[in-house]
Amino acid sequence: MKLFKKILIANRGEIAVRIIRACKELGIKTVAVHSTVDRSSLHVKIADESVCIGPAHSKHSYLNIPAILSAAEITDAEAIHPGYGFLSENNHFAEACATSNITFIGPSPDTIRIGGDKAKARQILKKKGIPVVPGSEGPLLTIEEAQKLSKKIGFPMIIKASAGGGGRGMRIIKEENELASAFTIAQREALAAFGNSELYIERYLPQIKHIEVQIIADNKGNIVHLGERDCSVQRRHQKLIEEAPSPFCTEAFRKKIGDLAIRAAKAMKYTNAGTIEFIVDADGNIYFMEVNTRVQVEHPITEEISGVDIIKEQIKIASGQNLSIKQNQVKLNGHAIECRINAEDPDKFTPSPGKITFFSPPGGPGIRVDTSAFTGYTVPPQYDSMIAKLIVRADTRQEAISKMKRALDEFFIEGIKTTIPFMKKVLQHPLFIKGNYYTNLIEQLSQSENSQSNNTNGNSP
Amino acid sequence: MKLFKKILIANRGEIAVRIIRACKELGIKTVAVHSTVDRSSLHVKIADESVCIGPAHSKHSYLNIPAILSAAEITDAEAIHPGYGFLSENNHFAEACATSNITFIGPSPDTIRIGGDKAKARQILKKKGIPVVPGSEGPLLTIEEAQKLSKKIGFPMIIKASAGGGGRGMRIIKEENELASAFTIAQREALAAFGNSELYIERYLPQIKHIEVQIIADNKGNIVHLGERDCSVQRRHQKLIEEAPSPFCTEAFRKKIGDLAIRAAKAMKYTNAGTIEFIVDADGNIYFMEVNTRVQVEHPITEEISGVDIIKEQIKIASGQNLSIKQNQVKLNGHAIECRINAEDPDKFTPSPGKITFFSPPGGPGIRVDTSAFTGYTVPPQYDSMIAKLIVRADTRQEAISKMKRALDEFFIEGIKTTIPFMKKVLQHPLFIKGNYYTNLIEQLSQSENSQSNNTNGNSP
Amino acid sequence: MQIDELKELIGLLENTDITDFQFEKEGIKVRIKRDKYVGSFEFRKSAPLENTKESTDKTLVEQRETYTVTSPIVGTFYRSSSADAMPFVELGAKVRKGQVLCIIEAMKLMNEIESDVDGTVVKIFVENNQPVEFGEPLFLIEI
Amino acid sequence: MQIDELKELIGLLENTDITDFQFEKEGIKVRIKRDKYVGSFEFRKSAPLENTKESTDKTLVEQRETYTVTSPIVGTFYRSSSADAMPFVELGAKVRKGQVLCIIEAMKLMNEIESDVDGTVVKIFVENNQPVEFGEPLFLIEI
Repeated sequence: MKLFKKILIANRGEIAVRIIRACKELGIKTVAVHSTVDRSSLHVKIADESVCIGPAHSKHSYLNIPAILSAAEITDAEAIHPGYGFLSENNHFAEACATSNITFIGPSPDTIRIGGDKAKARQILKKKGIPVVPGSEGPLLTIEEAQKLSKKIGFPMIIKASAGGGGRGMRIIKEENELASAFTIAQREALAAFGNSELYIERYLPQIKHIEVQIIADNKGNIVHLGERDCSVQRRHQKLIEEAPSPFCTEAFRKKIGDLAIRAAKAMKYTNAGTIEFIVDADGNIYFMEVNTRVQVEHPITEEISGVDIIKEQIKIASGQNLSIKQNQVKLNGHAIECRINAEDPDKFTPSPGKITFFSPPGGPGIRVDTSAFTGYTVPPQYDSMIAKLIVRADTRQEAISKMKRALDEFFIEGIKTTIPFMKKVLQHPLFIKGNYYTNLIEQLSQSENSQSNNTNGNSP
Repeated sequence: MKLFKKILIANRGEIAVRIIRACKELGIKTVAVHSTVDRSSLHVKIADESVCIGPAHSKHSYLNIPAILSAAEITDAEAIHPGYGFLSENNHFAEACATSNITFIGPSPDTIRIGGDKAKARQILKKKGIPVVPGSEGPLLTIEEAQKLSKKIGFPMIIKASAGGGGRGMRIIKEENELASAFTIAQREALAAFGNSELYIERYLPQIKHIEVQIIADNKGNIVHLGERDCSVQRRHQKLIEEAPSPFCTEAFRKKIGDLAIRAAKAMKYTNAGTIEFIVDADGNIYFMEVNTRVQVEHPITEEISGVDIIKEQIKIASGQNLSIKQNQVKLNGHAIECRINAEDPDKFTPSPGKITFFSPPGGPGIRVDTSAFTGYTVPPQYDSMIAKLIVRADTRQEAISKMKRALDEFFIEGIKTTIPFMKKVLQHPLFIKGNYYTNLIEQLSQSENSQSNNTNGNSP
Repeated sequence: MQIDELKELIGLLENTDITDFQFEKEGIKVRIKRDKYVGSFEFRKSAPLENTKESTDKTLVEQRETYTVTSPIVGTFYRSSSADAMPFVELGAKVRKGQVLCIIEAMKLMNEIESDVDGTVVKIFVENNQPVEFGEPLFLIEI
Repeated sequence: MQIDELKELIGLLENTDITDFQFEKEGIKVRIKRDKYVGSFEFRKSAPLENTKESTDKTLVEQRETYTVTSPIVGTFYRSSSADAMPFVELGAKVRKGQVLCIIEAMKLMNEIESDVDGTVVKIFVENNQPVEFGEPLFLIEI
């Protein structure tokens, strides 16, 4: 099966650069699209062609379906890779691509729609016998329904938005008297953020790990998983550091969670690359959380230990090729860690856009940097604050941590604030070093910092 | 056996950075030394301590043995890593380290001395039954000796300096009447370049490959090889592009040349890391050429396919640890290529020192950049012109070439001229793509370019 | 001070990071200000479209009495309603605000692009049947 | 003032960190302002030695009548010939050219460092028994 001659990348930043790199290595021509503010971006520079699709506001550019499809038409692109974020999980966009006779590099519109409706996905998978966190069967529309359900699942509970993600529309409820007001606020938040006020409720598990499984499936029903990623280092439901394999996983556990992921993917008739996200509690109980029907930010750590180029696989599968490997050929080697470097204040996490006056990434053995930044690049305030992904690979977890530390030490960024100093603190935390951490690690870190600074204050004359 | 607490790196540029990275990952403190002109270098920046050892001229700084040993003394460094070049193959320096009770990270002074006397090394290994190119048994001192020998080995012949390297003191002699004058000139060149006029003569093999084998040996007599590197892409005996494995090598050939390398190393009582360089003719005949008693510029390609960190092994061995692997545990995976990026005019190869006004290295999967350059760095005219090593690793040779092409395309260096455009030309050459090239590849490339431009001139009206 | 000297002076300031330059001599007063120095490297876009745009900007600076109609969408530029029809406007044509200047086809839809001003068409930047991107200059209108 | 002189002036400001320059003479008035200089990044060495050196440089700029004796070698700085001996020189001492100021031990050898000038010791940069690097300031001598 011939690969595409030309692909349009409907994204910006490091993931656009990542996709263009894969295309170049496969001998495929590339079209970058960009807003007016991204005219001098790296992805525009390295693509074969580029089209300005609108003004800075993403609503009128990177989320502008007619502009992107027109750009594909005038450049004769045969396929569109949506990256992550923006239109990547928009089933209408996937459908519009099909209507315009352009291949959407991702799952079918149906699979995307189910993945986007988190309450629905829960329902479908529960029916197929995949464990989900005890909670509502489908979307909850009224406070009364929620109250009735709370009797069954008990407190604490967590409210989530069906269309949600990134912590918005999410509320933890410790006691019954908090329920009514939290429900109303979450509904309003969900409506504002996602244009959809549907909520669902789950039992709140206080000490959990966020473990996800990378799957790839071709159009012939072949499907493999590439092992798990541990994404438990989060701040307000935003992933900060990811590692593969999870220090929590034994070989048996890996097989179990991998099998669950494949069953979940099959239930959704999954094609192309995707991620099945699970919650794992301290006792090792696994609960399905959600499916992400696109490439993840943290896909490189899986690439580093599996040797599989996930973006290339996506492109090959979309062009009709079969999977290049079978499950028993998947060999995971070594340990990989990713730190997301954001243009943010490392203490307050407030955005720090602006001009990067100096940028010098780390190098040497076992270091991978995925970035679109360079000396002189201005981080625009309009988009995501992530400016680089620093990925390391080593034979063991301990060596990977040492490598990450030295790499952070030699990552020089001037002109804006970044989260590099914060990352160094996390890597020194005893619980992280032991590999014995849950999603509350960052909370614990800030608490111990606060109590330390309080102590210091108390002791000062 | 405990590793060193602190190591002094007696070098500059990318190899100093490379060694400091390894030390950091091993938890060893580092001391950088530098000349006055290298005060703002990356290796100075990332080391724990730094000592200015002299003015720009390397004779008074990086070759200044008392200054370097004093720097080790005042900083309490337990060991010195010499890198490559400078004092790395100076047996007097290795002896002086021992006298000062500082561990020299490299082979014994005796092994270094034999490696540095190329005529002597030839003689020793020939006696041990290792094939050498037919030629003189030991150093030749007079034209008369050379003329007598020429009767035996025939023309064409090549004259080399015993203490030589890098093409200096080297002359190809096609006919007898060229011998006398060439011998005198080579003698004078060798004396000027190495302070030693001893020459030796070998039969000149016109179509050869330069294939070398990486070996590592501990102090207990354990020794392994990590496969071969093909360094046949050379311009005037300077390596430009290296790859591992060699496209010329079958598994049987690899075993044969690896065994020869180990026999050669044993004959020299080799310890620590080193490289046995061979000439291989078009019929696959292997001849020992020389041994390099230090880490090579091109060591990363072996690291990429073997998974062994050669610098870390050097340090561990020097501290008294045993080799971490046995020969049957050495597994070579995939294909790696290195391009040496020099601050030189890509057509005329004249040096192009000066300020780098913009530096943005490539990234993404399978890319490794070993450099000490950054935006704003000034390449001093006093030292080597190499400013970066671009290394790629992929599953197959073809993929590695594609990856290298895209990486060169996105390596942006402004302010100085670099050899990047030249590298792109070599990677497009049909003989390189086929993997069917000899040390005359660059010559062939320039000839075909010249004839092309002549044709163009001829056809123009 | 002659125009040549001024030209040279402006050239001198290029590639420096000077943002404000004042000079006074014998009744001559020069002041040159410019934007914050970008010290920085900017990737130059290779597409030829860009050049067209730059020249427009320059034209705008020189002649304040022109207006550039830019493309509000990505698509294909047509000067007439069909292959055998006459162009909506020719070079030198007088146009009124609201008058259709061209069509841009996007997603199989024909979008009529109207003039925002009254004036005379003094330049047509794009050839018929060529792709245009967002913000790309289409017509220069002298008001 | 001619264009050539302006050219030279602008050249002078290159690679300095001057942000505002004004000049007035006989009816000529020049003002040049620019952004904070970002042109070249230099890694700042963290070693404390560096600071000493920088302050010396400043001193040199301010007072033209001083001379800095720097270390010609790497080693350990001693102010006296042995632990119980008096220092070769004290702060405020008058010294003559050729007079021994200190010893630097390198490779077990004691190297006597002499003054290059006649003058008065106004600053001693290094503590006794401390390591020094090549070019490191040792004494400031007022000539």
